[in-house]
Amino acid sequence: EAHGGYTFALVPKAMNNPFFDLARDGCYKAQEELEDVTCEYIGPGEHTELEQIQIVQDLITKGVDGIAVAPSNAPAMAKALEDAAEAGIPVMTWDSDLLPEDAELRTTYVGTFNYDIGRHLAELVQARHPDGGTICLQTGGAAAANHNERLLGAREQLAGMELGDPPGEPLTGQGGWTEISGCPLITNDDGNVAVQGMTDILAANPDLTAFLSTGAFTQWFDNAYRNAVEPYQEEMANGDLTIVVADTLPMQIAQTKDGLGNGLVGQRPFEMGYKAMYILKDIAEGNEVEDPIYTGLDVCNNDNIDTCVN
Amino acid sequence: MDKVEESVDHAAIDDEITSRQEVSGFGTILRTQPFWVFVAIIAIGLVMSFVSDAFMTERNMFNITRNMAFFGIMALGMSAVICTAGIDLSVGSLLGLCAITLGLTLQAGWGVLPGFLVCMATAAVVGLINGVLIAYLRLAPFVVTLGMLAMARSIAMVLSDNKMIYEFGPQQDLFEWIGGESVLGVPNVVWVLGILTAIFWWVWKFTSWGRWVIAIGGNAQAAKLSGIPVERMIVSVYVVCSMCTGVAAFMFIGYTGSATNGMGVTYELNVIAATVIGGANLMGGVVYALGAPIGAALVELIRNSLLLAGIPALWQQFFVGLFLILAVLLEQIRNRGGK
Amino acid sequence: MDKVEESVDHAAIDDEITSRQEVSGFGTILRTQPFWVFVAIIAIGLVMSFVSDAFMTERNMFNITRNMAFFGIMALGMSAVICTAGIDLSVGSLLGLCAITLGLTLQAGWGVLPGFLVCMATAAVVGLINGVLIAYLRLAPFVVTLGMLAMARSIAMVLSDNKMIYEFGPQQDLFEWIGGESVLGVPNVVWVLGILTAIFWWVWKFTSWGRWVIAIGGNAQAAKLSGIPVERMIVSVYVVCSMCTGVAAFMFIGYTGSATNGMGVTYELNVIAATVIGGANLMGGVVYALGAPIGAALVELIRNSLLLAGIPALWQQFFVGLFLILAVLLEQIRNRGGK
Amino acid sequence: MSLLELESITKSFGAIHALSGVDLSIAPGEAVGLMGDNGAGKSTLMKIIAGNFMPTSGEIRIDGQRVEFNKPLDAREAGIEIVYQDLALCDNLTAGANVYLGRELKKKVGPFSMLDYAAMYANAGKLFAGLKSETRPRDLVKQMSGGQRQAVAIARTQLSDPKLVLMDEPTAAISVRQVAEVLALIKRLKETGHAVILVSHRMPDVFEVCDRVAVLRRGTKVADKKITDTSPEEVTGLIIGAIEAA
Amino acid sequence: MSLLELESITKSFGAIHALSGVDLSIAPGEAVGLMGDNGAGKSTLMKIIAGNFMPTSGEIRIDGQRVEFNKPLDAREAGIEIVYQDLALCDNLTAGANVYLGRELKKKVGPFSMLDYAAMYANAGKLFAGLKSETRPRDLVKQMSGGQRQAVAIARTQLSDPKLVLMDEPTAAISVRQVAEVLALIKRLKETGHAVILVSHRMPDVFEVCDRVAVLRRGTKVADKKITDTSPEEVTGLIIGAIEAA
Ligand SMILES: Nc1ncnc2c1ncn2[C@@H]1O[C@H](COP(=O)(O)OP(=O)(O)OP(=O)(O)O)[C@@H](O)[C@H]1O
Ligand SMILES: Nc1ncnc2c1ncn2[C@@H]1O[C@H](COP(=O)(O)OP(=O)(O)OP(=O)(O)O)[C@@H](O)[C@H]1O
Ligand SMILES: [Mg+2]
Ligand SMILES: [Mg+2]
Repeated sequence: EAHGGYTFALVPKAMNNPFFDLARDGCYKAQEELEDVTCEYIGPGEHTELEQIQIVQDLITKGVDGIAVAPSNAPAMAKALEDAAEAGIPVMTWDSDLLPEDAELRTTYVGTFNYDIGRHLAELVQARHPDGGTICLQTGGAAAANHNERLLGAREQLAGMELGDPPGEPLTGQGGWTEISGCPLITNDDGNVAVQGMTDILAANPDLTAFLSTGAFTQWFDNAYRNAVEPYQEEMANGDLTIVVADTLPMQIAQTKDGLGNGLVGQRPFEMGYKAMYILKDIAEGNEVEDPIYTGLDVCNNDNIDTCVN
Repeated sequence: MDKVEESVDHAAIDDEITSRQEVSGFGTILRTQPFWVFVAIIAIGLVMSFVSDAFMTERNMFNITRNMAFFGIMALGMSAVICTAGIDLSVGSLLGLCAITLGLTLQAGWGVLPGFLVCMATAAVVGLINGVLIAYLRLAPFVVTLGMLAMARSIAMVLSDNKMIYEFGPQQDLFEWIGGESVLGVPNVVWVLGILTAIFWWVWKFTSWGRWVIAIGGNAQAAKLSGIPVERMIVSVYVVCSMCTGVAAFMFIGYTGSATNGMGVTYELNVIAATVIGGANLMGGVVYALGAPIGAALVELIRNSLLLAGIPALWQQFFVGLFLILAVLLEQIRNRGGK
Repeated sequence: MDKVEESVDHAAIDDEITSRQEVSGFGTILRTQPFWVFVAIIAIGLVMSFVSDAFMTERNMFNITRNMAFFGIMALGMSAVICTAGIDLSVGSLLGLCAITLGLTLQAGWGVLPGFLVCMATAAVVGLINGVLIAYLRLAPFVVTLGMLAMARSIAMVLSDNKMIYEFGPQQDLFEWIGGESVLGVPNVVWVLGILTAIFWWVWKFTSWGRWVIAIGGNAQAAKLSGIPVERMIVSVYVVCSMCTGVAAFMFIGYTGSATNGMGVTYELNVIAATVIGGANLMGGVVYALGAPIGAALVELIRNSLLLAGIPALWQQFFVGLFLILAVLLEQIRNRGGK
Repeated sequence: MSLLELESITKSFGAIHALSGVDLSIAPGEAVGLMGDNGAGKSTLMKIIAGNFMPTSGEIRIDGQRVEFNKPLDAREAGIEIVYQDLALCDNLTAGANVYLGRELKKKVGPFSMLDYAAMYANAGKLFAGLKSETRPRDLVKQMSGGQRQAVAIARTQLSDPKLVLMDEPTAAISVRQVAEVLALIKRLKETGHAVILVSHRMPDVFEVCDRVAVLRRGTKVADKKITDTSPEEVTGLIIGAIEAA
Repeated sequence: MSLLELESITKSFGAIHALSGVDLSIAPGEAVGLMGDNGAGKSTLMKIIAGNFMPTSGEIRIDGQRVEFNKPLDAREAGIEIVYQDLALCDNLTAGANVYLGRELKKKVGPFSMLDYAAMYANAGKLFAGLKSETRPRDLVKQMSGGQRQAVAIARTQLSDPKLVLMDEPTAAISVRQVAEVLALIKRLKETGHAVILVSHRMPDVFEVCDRVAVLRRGTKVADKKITDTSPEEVTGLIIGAIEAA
C-alpha cells in the first residue's frame, strides 16, 4: 500500500517449511518487477489448519486486494473464502487446491498436480526395479491431503490399477509391489522423525527394495540423512536398493549427486509464488486467467542430476 | 470486674468480629487475574480501534468471538482439571477423535442428534479412562493424558483410515448451521460458550460438586479426610473436561465443514494457556468460570491485532509471546503495589 | 525407680533410635520410579530381541542411544526446573534458536569454539529472562515459558530470515564429527549425556545448590525462611535448563548437518514426558539424575521397537501411548502392593 | 458393653513399628485420655480408628461388631468424628467452608438446590463464638493464626451427632480461654452419652475431664488406669519411661 | 541498652489490623513472654522481627541502630533465630537435612567440597537427643509426628550463636519430657547472655522461665510487666479481656 497499488497476500501452509520460502522468494521477485504490487507473505508458524483459516479471515477483514492461499484443510478453507467473495476480494489457490465442488470460490489454481509427484516418484522406482519388490512409503502429517494424493499417485503407478480415494490402500502384491508392515511412515513434517524412521526401517528390513518419501523432510537434515544411508550406499549403487524423495532442494541434489539417493521429483515453488502475483494482478484488473495453471515438475535421477532442475 | 462493665466488653465475641472480612466486594475482584486480563483486553481493543479501521467492524468482531469460542469451551473444562492440580494434554487429540466419530456417524446417514450423542460418548469414554487411571491407579495426570494424546490420535487415524470426511449425511445443512451460523448476529458457538460459562459459574459458586473440586485442589488429603469421595470427583472432572471438548468438536466440525484426524494438533497448549492466563494455577485450588473465555479471548485478540496492525510475519510470534507475558504481568504489578 | 534400673533404660535416647530409618539401601531404590521404568526397559528389550533380529544389532543400539541422548540431555535440565515445581515449555523453541545463532556464527566463518560459546550464550540469555520473570516478577512459569516459546521461535525466524543453514564454515568437519560421530563405538552425544548425568547426580546429592533446589520444590516458603536465596536459585535453575538445551542443540546440529528455525517444534512435550516418566513430579520436590536418561530411553525404545516389530503405521501412536502408561503403572502396582 | 474395642492393633511403616499390639476399649459417656511421648504412636492409633490408616494387623469392633474402615467416610458413617493433629484444612477455602466441607448446607431455589452461604457462615460464626474464638468465617484459613485454625477443626466435629469423638491435641495451639471451652465441650459430650478419646500433652486437662488414662510408649500400651487410681506424677513417669509399666 | 526495640509497630492485612502501635524492648540475657488470645497478633509480631513480614508502619532498632529487614536472611544475619509456629519445614527432606537447611555442613574431597551427610546426621541426632526427642535424623519429616517436627524446628535455632531467639509456641506439640528440656534450653540461653522472646499459651512455662510478660489483645499491647509483679490470674484476665489493661 506504500505505493498506493495492490497488496496481495501469499498464504503458505506453514512458515517453518523451507519449501514455502522459495515461493516467498518468487513472490518478492514479482513484487520487485511489478511496481504497483506488494507481496504480503503470511501463514501459520507451524502447520495448523485452524490458524491458517483465521489468518485468511483476518486478511479479508483487513481488506487486502487479493489472496493466494495453499489450503491445509480444503473444505474448511472454502467456507472462510465465502467471505472473500462477499467482500469482492479475488482469491486463487496455489500448491494445493480446493475440492472440485468449491472450485468456483477461487479463480484459478497455480501449482502442481500432487498426484503426478507420486506417480513420477514411482516411475523412478519402477525404472530401477522392473520386477517389483518390497517398498516402504514415507509421508508427512497423517491427514495431509497433498501427501495423500501423492501416496495415491505412487501406489496406482506401482500397482498399475486404480485404488480409489487418496491415499489408497497399502499394496499387497499388485504390480509386483508389496508394502512392508510398519509403513507408511508418518513424520509430521519433522526432519528428525523422518530420518529416525527411515533408519529403523532400513535396519529392520535388510531386503527392502525401495524407499519412497513424498516430502523433502527425509533429506532436510543433511548430515543425519547421509549417516543413515551411507551403510547402504553400495546397495543403492548396484541397484539393490532405491531411495526416492520428493522436491529438489539444494542439499537433496548434492546428496543425489553423491549417490546417497536415487531420484527426486521437484516442484517449482518459486514459480508458484512468482506467478501468483501476476495472476492476482490480472484478476484484479479484470483480465481472464487460465484455470488451472500447472507449473510443471523436475524429475531427476542419478544420471541427469546435473541438469534436471532449471 | 467492675471496671470492665463500664467500657466495651473485651471478652465478648459478637457479630462485629465474625462478620469481619479481610477484603470484600470489589476488592476481591480487583485481586483476581481474570479482571486484569480483561483490563488488558480492553486496552488492546482501544489501541487497535485507532490503529486499524478494520478492527471494530462487525465482521472482525464476529470472527474474533467465534474463533475464541472453541478454545473458550475447551478451556472451561480444562479449568476444572487444573483446579484439581491435574492437567489434560489429550484434549487436542480428542478433538480429532470426536471429529472422526462424529463425521463417520453423519456420513453413514445418521442425523445430527445421533451424531452429537456419538461425539459426546466418545468424549466421555476418553475422559473416563483418563480419570480412572489418574484417580484410582494414582498415575501422574501428565503421563496418562500424554499417553491418551497419542492413543486417541492413533484411533482417529485408524477409524478414518486417514481420509478426510466432508459429507455429513441427510442433515448436513442443519449440522453446518449449528456450528457455523449465528443467531441475532452472534455466532452460535459464542452462545454455547456463554451458556456454558454461566453454568460453570453457577457450578463453581453454588454446588457442592464445585466446592469439592476446589477443596481437592487445595488439599486433596484434607478433602479425603472430610469424607469427600476424592476418586470419584477426579474421574468426574476429567469426564467433564472431555465432554467440553466434545461440545467444541461438534461445533467445530460444523463450522469447518470437514473432519480430519489431524484436527486439534497442539491445541492442548492453547487451551491450557487460555486457562492459565484466565487465572488458573497449575498447582490447583484456583478456578474462575470467567477466566476461560477471558483467557481465550486474549490469545485470539493478540493474534488478530498483530495481523491487522501489519506486523511483519516473522515478528508476529514474538509479539504474541510478549503480550501474553505482559497481560499476566499487569495483575502481578497491581497486587504487589497493594502489599 | 529401683525397678527401672534393672531393666532397659526406657528413658534413654541412644544411637539405636537416632540411626533408625524407615527404609534404607536397596529398599529405597525399589521405591523409585526410575528403577521400575528401567525394569520396563529391560523387559521391552528382552521381548524385542526375540521379535526382531535387527534389534540387538550394534547399529540399532547405536541409533537408539544416539537418538535418546539429545532428549536425555534436555531432560536433565528440565528435571531441575520441574523439581522447583516449575515448567519450561520454551526448550523446543530454544533448540531452534540456538540452532540458528550457532549456524549463523559458523556460516560467518568462525570456528567451533566461538560457535559453541554463542550457542551457550543464547541459551543462557533465554534462561535468564525466563528465570527473572518467574522468580522476581512471580509470573506463572507456564505462561512465561509459553510466551518465550513463541518469542524464541520468532527470533529464530527473523535471524535466519527463514532460510536453512547447512554450511558450517572452516571447521565444519570437526563440528559434524563432534555431533555425529563416536568414540569407542559410543556416539559422542551419549558420552556427553553420560558425563552430564554423572555431574547432575553429584550435584543433586552432594552440593548445596542441589539440596536447595530440592528444598524449594518441597516448600518454597520454608526454604525462603531458612535463608535460602530462593529467587536467585530459581533463576539459576532456568538458566541451567536452558544451557542443557544449548548443549543438546550444539550436538544436534552437528549430527543433523543442517539448522532450520523449525527445529525442535513440540520437543518440549517429549522432554517433559521423559522427565516425568523418569520420576519427576510436576508438583515439585522430587528429582533423580538417572530419571532423565531413563525416561528418554524408554520413549525412544518404544518408538524404535514398534517400527522394528512392524506395527501398522496408524496403530503405532496407540502403542506408544499405551506403553508409556504401562511403564509408569509398574511402579504404582509395586508400591501399592507393598503397603 | 463397649462402644469401641481395639484388639492387638499393630502398625508398621517400613522398619518403623509405630504400634505393636495395642488393646483399648471405651464405653459410651466415657472420656479416655491417651498420653505418651512424641512419636509414641498416639496419632497413628487415632488415624486407624478414624479410617485414615488400615492397621497392619489387629481388630476393631464397634458395638461388638467387627468393622473395617477403608476410608475416612466409613468411620464417619459409623459415628466417629475426629480432630486431626495436623488439622487437615483446605487453605484455599474460607473458615466457614472448611467447617462444612463435605456436608454443605443447601437451600432450594425453584428446582435447583444451591449452597446456602448465609446459613453456613452464620452457623460457623456461632460455633466459633461458642468456642470463644475470634475466627472470621468468611476469611481464608490460609491466613489464619494457629489457634484460629484449630478452632475450625474443632468446630467441624460439632455438626453431626457422633458416637465417638477423637481429639488429637485439640488444645495445642489455642489460648487459655478457648482451652476452658474445649474442656467444657468434652464434658458436655460425656454428659450426653458420647465417648471421647483425648490425646494431649497437658496433664491438667487430661486429669480434669477424663475418666481413664492410657499411656503409650514406643508403640505399646504401658498403662490403662482409672484417673482416680493414678496421679500426674505416675503418668509422667510412665510417659518418659522412668516407670516401666502400670 | 536494649538489644531490640520496637516502636509503634503496625501491620494491616486488608481490613484486618493485626497489630496497631506495638512497642516492645528486650535486653540481652532477658526472656520476655508474649501472651495473648488466638489471633491477637503474636505470630505476626514475631514474623516482623524475623524479617518475614515488613511492618505497615513503625520502627525496629537493634543495638540502637534502626534496621529494615527485607527478607528472613537479613534478620538472621543480624543475629535473630526463630522457631515458627507453623514450623516451616520441607516435607520432602529428612529431619537432619531440615535442621541444616541453608547452612549445610561440607567436607573437602580433593578440590571438591561436598555435603557431609555423616556429620549432619550425627549432629542432628545429638541435638534431638539433647531435647530428649526420639526423632530420626535420616527419615523424611513428612512422616513425622507433630512433636518430632517441632523438635526439628527447635533444633535449628541451636546451630548458630544468635543474639535473640524468637520462639513461637515451641512447646505446643511436644510432650512433658521435652517441654522441660526446652525450658532448660531457654534458661541456658539467658545465662549465656542471649535474649529470648517466648510466645506461649502455657501460663506455667512463661512464669517459669520469663523475666517479663507482655500481653497483646486484638493487636495492641495491653500489659508489659515484670513476672514478679504479676500473677497467672492477672495475665489470664488480661488475655481474655476481663481486665482491660495493666
Ligand atoms: N498473611 C495474612 N493475611 C491476612 N491476615 C492474616 C495473615 N496473617 C495473620 N492474619 C490475621 O492477623 C491476625 C493475627 O494473627 P496471628 O497469627 O499474629 O495471631 P496469633 O496471636 O499468633 O494467634 P495464635 O495464638 O492463634 O497463634 C489474625 O486475625 C489472622 O487471621
Ligand atoms: N506415614 C508415616 N510413614 C512413616 N512413619 C510414620 C508415619 N506416620 C507416623 N510415622 C512414625 O510413626 C511414629 C508414631 O507417630 P505418631 O504420629 O503416631 O506419634 P504421636 O504419638 O502422635 O506423637 P506426637 O505426640 O509428637 O504427636 C513416629 O516415629 C513417626 O515418625
Ligand atoms: Mg501426634
Ligand atoms: Mg500464632
